[in-house]
Amino acid sequence: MLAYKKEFLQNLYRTMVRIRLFEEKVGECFLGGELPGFVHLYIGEEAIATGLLSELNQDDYVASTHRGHGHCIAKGAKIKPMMAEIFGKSTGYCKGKGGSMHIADFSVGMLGANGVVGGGINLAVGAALAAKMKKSGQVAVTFFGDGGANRGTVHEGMNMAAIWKLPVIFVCEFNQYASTTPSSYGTSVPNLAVRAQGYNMPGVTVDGNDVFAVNEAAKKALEYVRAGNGPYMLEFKTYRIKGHYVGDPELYRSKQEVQDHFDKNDPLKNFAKVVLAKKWLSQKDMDAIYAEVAAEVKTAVDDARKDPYPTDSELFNDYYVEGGVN
Amino acid sequence: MLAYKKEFLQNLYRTMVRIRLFEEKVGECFLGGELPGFVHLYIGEEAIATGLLSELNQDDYVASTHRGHGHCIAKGAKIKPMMAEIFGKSTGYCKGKGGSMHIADFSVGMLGANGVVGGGINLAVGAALAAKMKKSGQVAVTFFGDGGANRGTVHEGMNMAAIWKLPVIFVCEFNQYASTTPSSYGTSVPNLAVRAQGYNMPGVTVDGNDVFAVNEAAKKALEYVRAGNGPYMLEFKTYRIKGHYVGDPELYRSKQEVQDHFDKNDPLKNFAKVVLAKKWLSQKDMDAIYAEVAAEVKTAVDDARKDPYPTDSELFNDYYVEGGVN
Amino acid sequence: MREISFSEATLEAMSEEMERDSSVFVLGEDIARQGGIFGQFKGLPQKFGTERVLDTPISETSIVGAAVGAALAGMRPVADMHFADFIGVCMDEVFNQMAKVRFMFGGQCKVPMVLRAPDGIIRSAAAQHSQSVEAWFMHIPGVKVVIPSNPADAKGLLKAAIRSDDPVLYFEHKVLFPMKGPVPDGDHIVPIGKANVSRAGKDVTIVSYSLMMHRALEAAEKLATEGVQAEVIDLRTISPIDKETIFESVRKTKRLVIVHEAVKQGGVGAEISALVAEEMIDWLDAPIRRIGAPFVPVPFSPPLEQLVKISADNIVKTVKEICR
Amino acid sequence: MREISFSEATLEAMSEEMERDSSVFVLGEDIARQGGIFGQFKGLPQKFGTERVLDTPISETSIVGAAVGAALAGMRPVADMHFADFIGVCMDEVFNQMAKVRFMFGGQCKVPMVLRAPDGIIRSAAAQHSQSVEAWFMHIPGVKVVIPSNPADAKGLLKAAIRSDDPVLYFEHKVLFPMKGPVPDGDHIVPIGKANVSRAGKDVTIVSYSLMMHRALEAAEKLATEGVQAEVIDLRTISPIDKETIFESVRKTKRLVIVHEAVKQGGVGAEISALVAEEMIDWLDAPIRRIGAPFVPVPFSPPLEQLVKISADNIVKTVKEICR
Ligand SMILES: Cc1ncc(C[n+]2csc(CCOP(=O)(O)OP(=O)(O)O)c2C)c(N)n1
Ligand SMILES: Cc1ncc(C[n+]2csc(CCOP(=O)(O)OP(=O)(O)O)c2C)c(N)n1
Ligand SMILES: [Mg+2]
Ligand SMILES: [Mg+2]
Repeated sequence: MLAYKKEFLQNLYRTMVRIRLFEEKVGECFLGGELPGFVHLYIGEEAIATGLLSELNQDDYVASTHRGHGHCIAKGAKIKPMMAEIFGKSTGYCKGKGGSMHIADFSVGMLGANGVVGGGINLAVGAALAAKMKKSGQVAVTFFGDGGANRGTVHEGMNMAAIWKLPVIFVCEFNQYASTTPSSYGTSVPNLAVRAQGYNMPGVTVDGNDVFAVNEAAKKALEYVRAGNGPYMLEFKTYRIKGHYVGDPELYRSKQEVQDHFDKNDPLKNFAKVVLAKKWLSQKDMDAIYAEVAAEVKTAVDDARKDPYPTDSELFNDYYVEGGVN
Repeated sequence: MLAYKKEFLQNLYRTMVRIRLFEEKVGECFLGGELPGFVHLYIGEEAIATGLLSELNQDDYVASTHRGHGHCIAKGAKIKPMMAEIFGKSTGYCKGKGGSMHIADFSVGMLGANGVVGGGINLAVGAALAAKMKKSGQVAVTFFGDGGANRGTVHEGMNMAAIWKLPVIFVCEFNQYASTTPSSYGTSVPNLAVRAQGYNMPGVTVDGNDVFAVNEAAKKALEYVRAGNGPYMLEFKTYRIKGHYVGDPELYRSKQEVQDHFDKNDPLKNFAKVVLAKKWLSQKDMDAIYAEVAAEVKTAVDDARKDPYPTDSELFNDYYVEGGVN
Repeated sequence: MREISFSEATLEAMSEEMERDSSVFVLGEDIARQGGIFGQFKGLPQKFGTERVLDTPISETSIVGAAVGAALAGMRPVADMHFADFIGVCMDEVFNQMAKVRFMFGGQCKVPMVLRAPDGIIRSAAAQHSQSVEAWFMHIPGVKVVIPSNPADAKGLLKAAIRSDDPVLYFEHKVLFPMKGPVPDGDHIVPIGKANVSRAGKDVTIVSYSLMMHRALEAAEKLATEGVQAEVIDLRTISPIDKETIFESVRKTKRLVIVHEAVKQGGVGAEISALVAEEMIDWLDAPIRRIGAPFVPVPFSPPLEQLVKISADNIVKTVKEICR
Repeated sequence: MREISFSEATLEAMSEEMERDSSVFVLGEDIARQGGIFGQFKGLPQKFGTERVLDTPISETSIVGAAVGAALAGMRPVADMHFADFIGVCMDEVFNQMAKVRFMFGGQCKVPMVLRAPDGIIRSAAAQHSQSVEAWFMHIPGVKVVIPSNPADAKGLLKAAIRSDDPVLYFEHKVLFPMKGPVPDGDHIVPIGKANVSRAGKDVTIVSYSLMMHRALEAAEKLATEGVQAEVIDLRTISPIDKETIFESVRKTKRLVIVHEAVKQGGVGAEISALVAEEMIDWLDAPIRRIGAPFVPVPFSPPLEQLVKISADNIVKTVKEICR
């Protein structure tokens, strides 16, 4: 393992904790009946977004999934307007029009969560095409699950990106389940990275619960992609610690299975184990970050609660640029 | 190479010649302005349908493509109602409602050509699912081109067939072009069989201009599939000797390229070379078949020309089973 | 009559038809392990085995394509769309295969399949999980489209759809699933293509379907207290449309309002209105009014979502405008 | 004025806009090597290079999805659908991404893209290559839909669509491509959302668009010889609809016929009729008549295909029925 700058490690930890606490709070608020819509939490998968997106520039693009809060945070979105959006408030990133499943922050290249499984794949391909045409040096990263991997549009996007050598990284978050369906049932291969061969692109399977492994893989992939070699596929093995959505009765798996994973392979615990053992960070360092983030999340919720809902007159805003509603 | 029964060899030759002469006649009639719609000829690819479908039972299923005449003939459809259909006559397989791109003969399990590239893939998957549910022992074969391979629905169908271990053979007819687009441009890998790995199914690349190689590969695939092992992918390398459609100016390739292929690797010439060298068939045997088929094709056209068009009253027939048109 | 929920009613239909005919089976995402995302398939795998109750990958084009293929090979599949919003993913399979193969192939085959699609606005599910797109399918020759509003029709139409040798789209509003209502015992079938006069009246005809039927009936109650007797027609099938039932009512009431949750522009209401304007215009004493959502995607935030939903009061107001 | 073909007119539009704005590019199947399946992109790669004129694999979801993504990243893509019949393949991308992202994301982005889709019946292309599906898209909030009938509008609307910051569907009838007509020199723009009165008249209003405009104008000629002066309106844009132009005409003529090639049920004609039945009913002196294809897939055999096509005589007959 390489040596890391302390600041980098602190940032990794801050991002992972920010996602974890943000998501815990969202879950809490949802169960408390405060949130409209439905929410899919990223808990247990923090190492992926964090280890990977920490290597991107602000103007690089990310196209996300229905489980998008973590991607948003790791790409640099602020949690205040995120929380406000999830509350449906006019101060949210999408002014309350999108909610959890359509959260986006274009100012940091985050092209949105997506309510359609697989819907983000080709947005990233297109953004990468734009980057290539503009010779801007930007890259695009797109996420999909072990379930989403079986959508046809993923196949189309990977082939298209490959023939045009587009700067895009296809990231599979293999968290073992697609809603209630275990990937061992619905997905014909144990390691989806094998599919990369079908498009003549590199594909590697990496431990997605180890932020350092993710980060190393990300750096390699980015080097390859930024050099103009074309797309790259990263498959991260991980586990969805929470239900598919908040409120999921989780009848398709045992509590024991979840607890075991949480005890043995939670990405935050994994991180702590390494940095403490190597003395890269102290418990005190980590506690300070944790406390700071907890306060930040609390403020975000407090504010979101107080923020105003959009007024009726906002319904037809942010819609056609040039008007045209009958 | 194995030894073949003479009758089998005669049948192979008869089928290949039947396809070739049928298609030549269709091309002629089209250029003569006799045919409505547009037609895609199978000339140059005869060895694939012939070598493969000769191994199927009558009740096995085939789902075809826009280039479906050859599949139809090799599956056992009669050329008279085929020709009539292509002429748009009421004596055609689809009573003139389908034409070349929707030619079908359900009595021999031929579930139709398809005007949508990739449209037939999942029809075959579904037919195979039905066969499995009914434990009928039937298999389904579906064709797609090197261009069609890039459609998402192919990906979805292959994964689904794999997880359910369905008795279906996915056949890629790699004829180097998707309309005007060379496969080397639009398809990210030189051998599409590599994609089979992504679904945990066997996938082999075979010389599609050699009917014996096709036949051997087909037997292996069928044995595997009929034994309940799940789907199988066959990729046949071939070449489209004629234009994408009759009338194609073929600006995307040189006449020389086509002529070279025709001289060196035409599946009919290849067949003749082998059977004559091995003395499996004599030139006389082959000439007799050729003459017989030529007469058969001539009759089919003569009849099709004379057959009646559907009458106006037929428009709403063969439509809703239970009525319901306003 | 016993009362059961809409979702139980669909379950009974599935169960009875699967028992009756071994070629009936169901496939879709989260059907077997979850019992359907709205519980509408609960218990079926226990009863019929996971060979006939199939969880699928997230592969909508394969779900519908394979259902068509299985139908061609003699089965009677019922496919589930999870959310009607995802039907765009397999629109080609619906539009170019399911709807057309029988005709294109000159009647050599039939496609006895049902595609179930839960639709409508529910609890701020936002722009991609709240849509009603039934109107697209009335513009597609070759399919039939049903859309029940209550448990009895849910059961009867689903049974009819499963038994039909034609391909049927079955839209079911997500908000209806838990709603209870009387359902006849026994082999209850509601014929495809027949509308129902849910409430008789003489002053105005309100045509609706699905969840909006409940708003329409509420509106009719309110109107009755003000002396306006609304006749309320539940279309139940939107393709083919039961013109006669509508025309008969309009002959009597001379006023027509059509209500649906989908956006007004290009919706089912346009077709109904046009049919009447074409064949019944001389009977009308007032403009034909349509009530549908404003032309905008469904917003997430609850107060905004409220603005695109139709209330009984909207209907009352519109009816009064044309009953002056 | 100089006369050029419809297809040349679209080529001029593409060329001029690509010259004007380096962020405009085009992608689709057989665009570069073939110049488009109807020759409508011929010469563009020679002029602008294959970096801006992209042949794609047969991957419609990627074509539209990537166009949306490129638009989000600052480009102005023009995507080609090959045949409108294949738009079902990428319906989800059109419906759930292209149409909605700007709204869902609260206006953080815009989607300045055009999706071109050649539609309509041509030469026995049969059920999967002859369709007109524009009506679906007028039911989708978030997109605009244009559909020119002649070379001048083809050019002007395409230029407007490319310059529009909103996503636009551009339907072009396959039979129109070789048709010639006058096209103004210079930077000719036809505004989106404005219908055109193509022929003035006082006895009846015929509303149409695309190829059927030619049948409508022929019909108007014939009617004129019999003393009926038809006003013929070319919608040009079907979403948003230019109600005012239609209403103004109906106020004068008091009679309305709508003509389109798509099946009548659930078509654009229903919406036009319903708008008039809603807001203008008192002006009418006759039923509103719609002329569209019978509700059946397009058959292959020429004599059958003929039965689903609309002729000038059909229109004449219908007009006479309501002008008695
Ligand atoms: C096209 C489409 N089909 C189905 C759904 C419903 N759905 C939402 S999330 C989900 C499971 C996704 O599983 P996976 O891709 O593994 O992502 P994960 O939830 O595990 O992060 C399903 C089936 C959808 N949103 N879009
Ligand atoms: C979904 C879809 N997209 C595009 C087309 C137009 N099209 C018809 S055939 C063809 C090329 C097919 O190439 P390939 O799959 O290699 O088959 P081949 O013609 O070479 O046999 C195209 C693009 C279509 N019919 N369907
Ligand atoms: Mg998953
Ligand atoms: Mg090919």
